[in-house]
Amino acid sequence: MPAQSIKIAKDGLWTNNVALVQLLGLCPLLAVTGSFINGLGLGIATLITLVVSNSCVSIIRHWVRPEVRIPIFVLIIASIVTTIELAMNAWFHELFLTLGIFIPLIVTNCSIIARAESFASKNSLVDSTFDGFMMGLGFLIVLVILGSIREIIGAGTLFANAHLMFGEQAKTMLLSFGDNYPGFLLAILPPGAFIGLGLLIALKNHIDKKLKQPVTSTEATGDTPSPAV
Amino acid sequence: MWVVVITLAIISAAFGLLLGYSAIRFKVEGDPVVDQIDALLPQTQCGQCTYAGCRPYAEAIAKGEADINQCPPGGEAVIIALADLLDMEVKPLSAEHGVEKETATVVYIDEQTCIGCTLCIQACPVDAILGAAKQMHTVIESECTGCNLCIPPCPVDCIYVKPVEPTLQTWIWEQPIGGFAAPKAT
Amino acid sequence: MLFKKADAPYLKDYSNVQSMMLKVIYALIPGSIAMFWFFGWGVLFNLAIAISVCLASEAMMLKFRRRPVEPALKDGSALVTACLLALALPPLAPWWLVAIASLFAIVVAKHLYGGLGFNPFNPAMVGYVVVLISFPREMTLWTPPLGVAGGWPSFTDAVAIVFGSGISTQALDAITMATPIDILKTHINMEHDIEYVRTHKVYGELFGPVTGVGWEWINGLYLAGGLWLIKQGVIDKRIPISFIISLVLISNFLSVLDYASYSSALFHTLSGGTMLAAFFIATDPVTASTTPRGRIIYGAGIAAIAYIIRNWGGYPDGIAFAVLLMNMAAPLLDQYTQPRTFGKSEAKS
Amino acid sequence: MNLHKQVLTTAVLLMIFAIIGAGVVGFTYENTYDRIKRNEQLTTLRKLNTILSPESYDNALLDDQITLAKSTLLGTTDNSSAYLAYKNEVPVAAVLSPIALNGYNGPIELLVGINYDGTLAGVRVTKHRETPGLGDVVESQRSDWILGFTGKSLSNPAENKWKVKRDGGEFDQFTGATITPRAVVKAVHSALLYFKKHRDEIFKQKTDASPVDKNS
Amino acid sequence: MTEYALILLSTILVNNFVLVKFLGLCPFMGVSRKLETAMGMALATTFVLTLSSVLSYLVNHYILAPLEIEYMRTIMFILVIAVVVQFTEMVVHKTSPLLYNVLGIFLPLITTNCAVLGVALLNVQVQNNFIQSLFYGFGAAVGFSLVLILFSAMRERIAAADVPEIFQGTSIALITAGIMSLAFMGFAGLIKV
Amino acid sequence: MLSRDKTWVGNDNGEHSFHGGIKLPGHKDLSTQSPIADMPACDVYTVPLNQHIGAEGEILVKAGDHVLKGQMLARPHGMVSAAIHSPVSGEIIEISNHRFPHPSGLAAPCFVIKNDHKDEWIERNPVGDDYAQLGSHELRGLIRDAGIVGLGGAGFPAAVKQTEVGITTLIINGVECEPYISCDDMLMREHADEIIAGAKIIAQIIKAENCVIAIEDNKPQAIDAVSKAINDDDSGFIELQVVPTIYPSGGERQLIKIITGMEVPMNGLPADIHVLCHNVATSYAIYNAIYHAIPLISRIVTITGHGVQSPQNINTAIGTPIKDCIEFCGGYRDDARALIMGGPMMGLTLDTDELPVIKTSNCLLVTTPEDMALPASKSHMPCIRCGKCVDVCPANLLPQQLYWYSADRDYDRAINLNLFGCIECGCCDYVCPSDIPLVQYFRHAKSGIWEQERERKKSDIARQRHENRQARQDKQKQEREERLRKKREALAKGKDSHKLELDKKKALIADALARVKEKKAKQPVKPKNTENLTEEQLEKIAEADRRRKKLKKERGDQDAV
Ligand SMILES: Cc1cc2nc3c(=O)[nH]c(=O)nc-3n(C[C@H](O)[C@H](O)[C@H](O)COP(=O)(O)O)c2cc1C
Ligand SMILES: Cc1cc2nc3c(=O)[nH]c(=O)nc-3n(C[C@H](O)[C@H](O)[C@H](O)COP(=O)(O)O)c2cc1C
Ligand SMILES: Cc1cc2nc3c(=O)[nH]c(=O)nc-3n(C[C@H](O)[C@H](O)[C@H](O)COP(=O)(O)O)c2cc1C
Ligand SMILES: Cc1cc2nc3c(=O)[nH]c(=O)nc-3n(C[C@H](O)[C@H](O)[C@H](O)CO)c2cc1C
Ligand code: SF4
Ligand code: SF4
Ligand code: SF4
Ligand code: SF4
Ligand code: FES
Repeated sequence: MPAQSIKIAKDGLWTNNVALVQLLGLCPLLAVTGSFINGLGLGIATLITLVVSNSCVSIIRHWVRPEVRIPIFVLIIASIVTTIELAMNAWFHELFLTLGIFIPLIVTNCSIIARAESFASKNSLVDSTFDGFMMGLGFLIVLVILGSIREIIGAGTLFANAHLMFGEQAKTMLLSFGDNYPGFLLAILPPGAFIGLGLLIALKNHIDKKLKQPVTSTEATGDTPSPAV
Repeated sequence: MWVVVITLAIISAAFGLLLGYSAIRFKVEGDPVVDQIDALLPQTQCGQCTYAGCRPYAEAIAKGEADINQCPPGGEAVIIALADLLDMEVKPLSAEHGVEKETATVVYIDEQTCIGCTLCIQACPVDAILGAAKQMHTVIESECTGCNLCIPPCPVDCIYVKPVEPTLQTWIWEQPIGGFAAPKAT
Repeated sequence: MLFKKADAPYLKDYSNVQSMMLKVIYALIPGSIAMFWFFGWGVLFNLAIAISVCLASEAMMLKFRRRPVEPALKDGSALVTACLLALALPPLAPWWLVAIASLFAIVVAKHLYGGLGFNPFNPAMVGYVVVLISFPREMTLWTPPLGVAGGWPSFTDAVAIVFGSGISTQALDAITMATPIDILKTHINMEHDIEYVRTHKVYGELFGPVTGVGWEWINGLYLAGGLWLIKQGVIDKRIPISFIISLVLISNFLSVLDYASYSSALFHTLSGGTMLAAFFIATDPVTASTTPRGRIIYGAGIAAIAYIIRNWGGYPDGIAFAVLLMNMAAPLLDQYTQPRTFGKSEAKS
Repeated sequence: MNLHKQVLTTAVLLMIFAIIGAGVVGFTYENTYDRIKRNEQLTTLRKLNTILSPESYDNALLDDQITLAKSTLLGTTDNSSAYLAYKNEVPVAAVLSPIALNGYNGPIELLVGINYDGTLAGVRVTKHRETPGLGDVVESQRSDWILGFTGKSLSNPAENKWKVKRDGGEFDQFTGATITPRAVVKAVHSALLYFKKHRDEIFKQKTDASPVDKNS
Repeated sequence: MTEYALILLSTILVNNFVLVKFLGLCPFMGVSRKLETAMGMALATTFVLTLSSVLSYLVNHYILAPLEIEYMRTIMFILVIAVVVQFTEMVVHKTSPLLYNVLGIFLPLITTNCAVLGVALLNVQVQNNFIQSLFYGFGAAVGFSLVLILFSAMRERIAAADVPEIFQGTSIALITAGIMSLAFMGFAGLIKV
Repeated sequence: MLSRDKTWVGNDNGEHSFHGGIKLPGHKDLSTQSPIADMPACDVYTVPLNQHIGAEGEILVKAGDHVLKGQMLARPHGMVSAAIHSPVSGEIIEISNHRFPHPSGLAAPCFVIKNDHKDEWIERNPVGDDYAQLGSHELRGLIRDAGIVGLGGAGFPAAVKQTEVGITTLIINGVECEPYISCDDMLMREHADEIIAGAKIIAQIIKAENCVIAIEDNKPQAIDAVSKAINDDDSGFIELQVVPTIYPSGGERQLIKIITGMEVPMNGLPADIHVLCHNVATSYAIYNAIYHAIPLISRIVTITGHGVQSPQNINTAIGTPIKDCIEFCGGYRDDARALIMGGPMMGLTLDTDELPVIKTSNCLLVTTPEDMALPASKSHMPCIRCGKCVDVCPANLLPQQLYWYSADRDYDRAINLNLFGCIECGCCDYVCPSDIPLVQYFRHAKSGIWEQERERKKSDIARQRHENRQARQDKQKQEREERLRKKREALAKGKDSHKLELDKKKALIADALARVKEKKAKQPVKPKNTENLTEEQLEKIAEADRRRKKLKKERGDQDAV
């Protein structure tokens, strides 16, 4: 069991990361990562949706018929998202305003339905829930990293508007890197989002390569080619 | 709230009927993808992909159970062709399934040692070995796929691997180097 | 007797990449001298900064990619990129802006794709557009040309502006001005007509008989350089010809329709970066379409988009965007404008 | 028969999930409705309060919203809304929403608060498409330029000084971006003119102010 | 007439769904490796996007608005879209295997293309009427198709380029998309509305 | 058919009737200073069995046989094939694999003939002017038996090309557009009448209505000679057409376009547009075959380049060592760098001169740095997509795109870009500023595609055989089950005999094994066919052996358990 959990965790956070490897959920990923706080907000919303939807789908997995599978999954996800949307509008109104159209669009965040299809509909409740959490967390981390990078480069600040989520006292969190920083607008404009994610993926590839190198070399020496049987 | 529930219930029931009906009305059987995949596989039937032959592997790929990088005889070329067909990312040959041969090989039977036990004939998936019981056996080189499946069963170890020599007809012009200075990752 | 082995054919003509690139540089010289004459020291600073940053980053990227540095540096492509970028940027652009543009051009637009020959987008234009959208304020720092409103700043002023930050907004305002195309567009969008701008007490001075003061010289000399390049066989004549003809046709059509708010064809062909683009930028072989018909469409496409952006868009001169947009279309153009192969019937496969 | 059953199960299945989904959402909606309404009002109020200090009036600003017909001085081509502020039933100020038409990239929407005496209580840009980094300096988040209007009136500065400096007026422009401030200055000036012309009408409207449809 | 032309211009170029509005990115990245498949996807999306734009208008106008349950918009829209897509897929699969070969595999993917829901929601937000919705949906689809096809032709070319190893694949594709979006910024301000 | 009025004038503007092409320096004077010399006899000739396109002939002689000059050594085998004749009288020393001028550098069967210097001809029965009485079929038979293949470069059996399929125009190709080569030029100067006679024979075979001899305008003497011969000829249907000097106007397709204005379909043959094209030397060879019953046992070869002491054209027997030819021309100069068979555009560098002259050897070019600089290193710059190659490609292809996809081995796309329309002329290569060996990429891609095609065919066969086998096995299994069932039934009645039989079998096998082991122990099995293997291959085989052993051990262990 723990082995399975470790695999799920590793998959979600790294090897099969929704944003960096599967390239799903890109629209919100690129659109709202203009700042740290936006990324965090959407990340949390997506995480919750993923967890809940994965568990729901897992529960009902034995009952759905193939011809209505997608409509039912979509219905479930849409209900969850709308509920979250309403809740957010009620309790984090300003954040809700900044995230705009992307909250309802969590519904079509491909990663959610992809997880429902490929994992939750085949696995137990516990595994599915955990998978949803890990996938969501992986997504959230990327959102936050991309948001921070874009905010720092683009505006020269970090944690701007933190009060939208953490209340007034969070205004003190604001970090500013020099008042004269002209702001490299590219980073917060659409092209910057694409390029930023492209660079993040390259970074991941680089790390993977570095991690792999020693492993393969020991493999090569330790393993004799298996006989052709 | 009840308005919502009722509206949605009505609409979804209607949709459900529609889909349920069309699922029956527009039912389709068969999957041409398997044939397309099978056509790309080298038909060595060696089983290195862990399936019982090329076609079973093709079926497994079509179902999404097997990855596209498990066929060592096909090597990079087959992986690329499959990735192309299925619109997937090209990936390197999975090491656990074996390595791609650099040169094509066939086997030959040392005629002096062969005792004519027919075990190799039974092993050969493509009927490339000729011979009758207790007579010396020969490999029809042009039919041999080089799967080496006949080697282990031979009780007297008289089957050997040899590379296929190029002829004037099968020889290939060398690819120049340069420009694409680093050959693309395989 | 050596019995060397090689692949046929063994005869080669004399052309090589390096000499092509050098010829492009030579052809740029008259135009850039004119730019220096009219816009002052800033032009030279731009060139110096862009060249050093481009070459340095080219060398750095080659090192990172473990490729031989020397031959690639010698091929001169980074030099061409640097010069074209420098000549497109405003003369009083701060040094860091030029450096960022150069870095983007070489590192992102060129080497992430594999260096010379592989980049789908024109590196110089990517560099230009990146700084244009990121630092629009600095991108408007054009000096008034020689002979207008006191002309260009002195050497020390120019150094102060380009390399220091110690100049006040007021002072900066006094020595900078938008380019004629930009001014015309903004005013026409405010429903003033061309006549109003040309006789305006501040802006009027910027305009000569045909176009902005100095610009006709600059464009004329680029045109001359370009013609020489065609003669030398460095560039293909289809792109510049279709570019210029399309621009003339479109602008002439509109200016005949509405003389008051659309400038003449002559104005458009001799303003801004038109000639530089027609002969040096649109013709970048790597990023342009390579089929004969594709090149004609490519040139015409750049002209049309550039004209639209010039007249109605949000950015001053649309050429950089137009080039990038057509770069995007080039692979598709190449695919669908394949010439009829000898012995093939016209029907497409 | 079997087929019928299959079709029916499909329908029922989808229906069940629809009912559950709708139930959950409907329930949430009903329980958050009030809170959301309050949030939205608060948001608008907060925006208005950046222009008019909350101490300067005592009425419920949001309830005293009126509709103004289209006007060239306001740059509007449709009805626009205005909020009226009173203290002890005495008119204090009005917040208009004019539009500056000649922005660099299109219209710039403004909120202009004008005290009853014709001085400016404050100006804010609510919506614009000016170039980021250049024209967007008119946003209060980006620079204090827009705050410079506070306290100005038709006579302060003089009529011919209601221009940007480049045009010989009193208001700063930004290097490389004269269009945007020019447009804003012009729009604010026109709004003052409008107010001067229609002040009494505006404040008279209060009584027959119709509740404004949120969705329109 | 000009109104509709402007809607088209705006959705195709100035506010391109993919490069400017960030909608429909997953299929944009996912099915652009080959020009042929990209064209299939473009065709399928154009069909679904236009249809769902119109349908969502109808649903909104004749069901949600009269019953005052606009907050169920997302659920209703997505349900309609999913069903339409599923239904189309089944019909195409049965009736025209040829067309299914071209479009079939993409249809299910389209349900989760946020451009489809996006266009439905934006339609309501900008209060388009029926014809406007039609144009809006169609324009968005054409914009999507345009960049998808251009992008896939570029990717085919880049696939053979000497891209540094760690940038190969999706990384360089995203950077390319970034530069494309940079180029599309040139259209900004063309339509001043 | 023939557009006579459209005498096509080439001018310096590069205007010509096919797309592209390049102007090249001629260097023909080098070898046209002296008349064609006869190469003296040598001692040993190596005549490859396969010097043409098509199947190898069927060998008629064996080692040790004595053969006469002109005796057939191999006869055509199958439709597209060519006969081989002995160039001298003497003894066949061996028939074995030798290297001969071929890009692969592979060895292939050759007749090695020791000259007895008697110069004894086999009996000949020339047809002479009587050929006019013979039918096309007989004439073709004579040409086929004379082993005549196209001498213009490809070596396609001439008789096969001359089938009567409504051909109206015969083009005799005396263009010789490649630099340095002058064998056709000299041939036309010295044997114009014979060429015309040959052309008339061909024309009769294919029943052609027109015959055009095409010569480039840089060969005035050949033009004079040929026009004189045409004037002397009374039939009057042969005409001369001078074409401008532009490479590759001698290419069949380009020449046909120039002369008739028609394009040979890309995947078709000249016959599809009713044209047949032969080289002047082919025509001359046909003349010799009909009038003198001389099969194709010699040809004119240009020995040229600054690397050879006295460049000239020589008439030499097929099978003559190249080394001897060069020596006959005074040998190499000190600064000679490379030996090319063929011209500088389409020729083949040889890594030794100990190879024979073959039917398609029109030129032996010995280069010095003065002639051309062969690339120092194999690497080249990336393609900058300048499009110069597009402008010169006579096939109107997009070489840069072909290169892009060929290098990436994206064969489908290369085929779509009409890779197979490329005639490998090398024009693109010549102009490419990045010095990309484009033609080499295309050749590689083409042979790669053929290889893929072969593999696909092979895998189709394998699939078929596998399926057959499975079907058979299924059937057998059923039958076996049936039998077993019956047996079981029988066994149920009385069991014993069967088991006994089985034991016997086992014993037999054990016996055999023991015998083999014994034998093995005495003299280890020597695998055959393992000579000539590279280290790597040996290593692989050894590895397989090791693996096998290991496996067997494992199995043995298991058995023991
Ligand atoms: C990319 C770009 C964006 C611009 N955006 C604006 C803008 O948003 N607002 C503005 O007033 N001017 C903008 N301008 C500047 C105008 O084009 C014009 O140069 C300037 O407003 C004229 O001002 P001046 O009178 O100070 O020279 C922009 C210029 C560029 C190059
Ligand atoms: C594979 C192949 C098949 C050919 N088949 C025929 C044929 O059937 N009939 C014919 O008249 N010529 C045939 N040809 C001859 C060509 O048309 C052409 O004359 C010959 O290849 C020499 O041309 P080249 O030196 O320009 O390559 C064939 C050539 C090749 C290479
Ligand atoms: C690029 C190219 C150039 C050629 N140049 C000549 C030439 O100059 N003279 C010639 O006789 N054949 C030339 N050929 C060969 C002809 O295409 C053609 O094969 C030949 O004329 C057919 O005659 P044959 O069957 O007698 O060889 C050339 C072929 C190619 C592909
Ligand atoms: C005629 C010609 C035009 C060129 N134009 C450009 C250009 O506009 N921008 C640029 O970055 N490089 C240009 N180059 C240089 C070079 O081709 C370019 O850097 C490549 O895109 C790098 O791969 C040009 C080169 C030539 C020969
Ligand atoms: S590994 Fe390849 S060749 Fe072998 S059986 Fe599997 S698919 Fe066939
Ligand atoms: S002969 Fe042996 S190696 Fe060849 S196909 Fe048959 S089993 Fe495979
Ligand atoms: S000539 Fe060479 S560099 Fe130019 S396009 Fe052709 S292959 Fe590329
Ligand atoms: S070698 Fe092929 S591609 Fe190159 S010019 Fe000749 S025909 Fe064209
Ligand atoms: S998140 Fe938008 S399409 Fe996937």
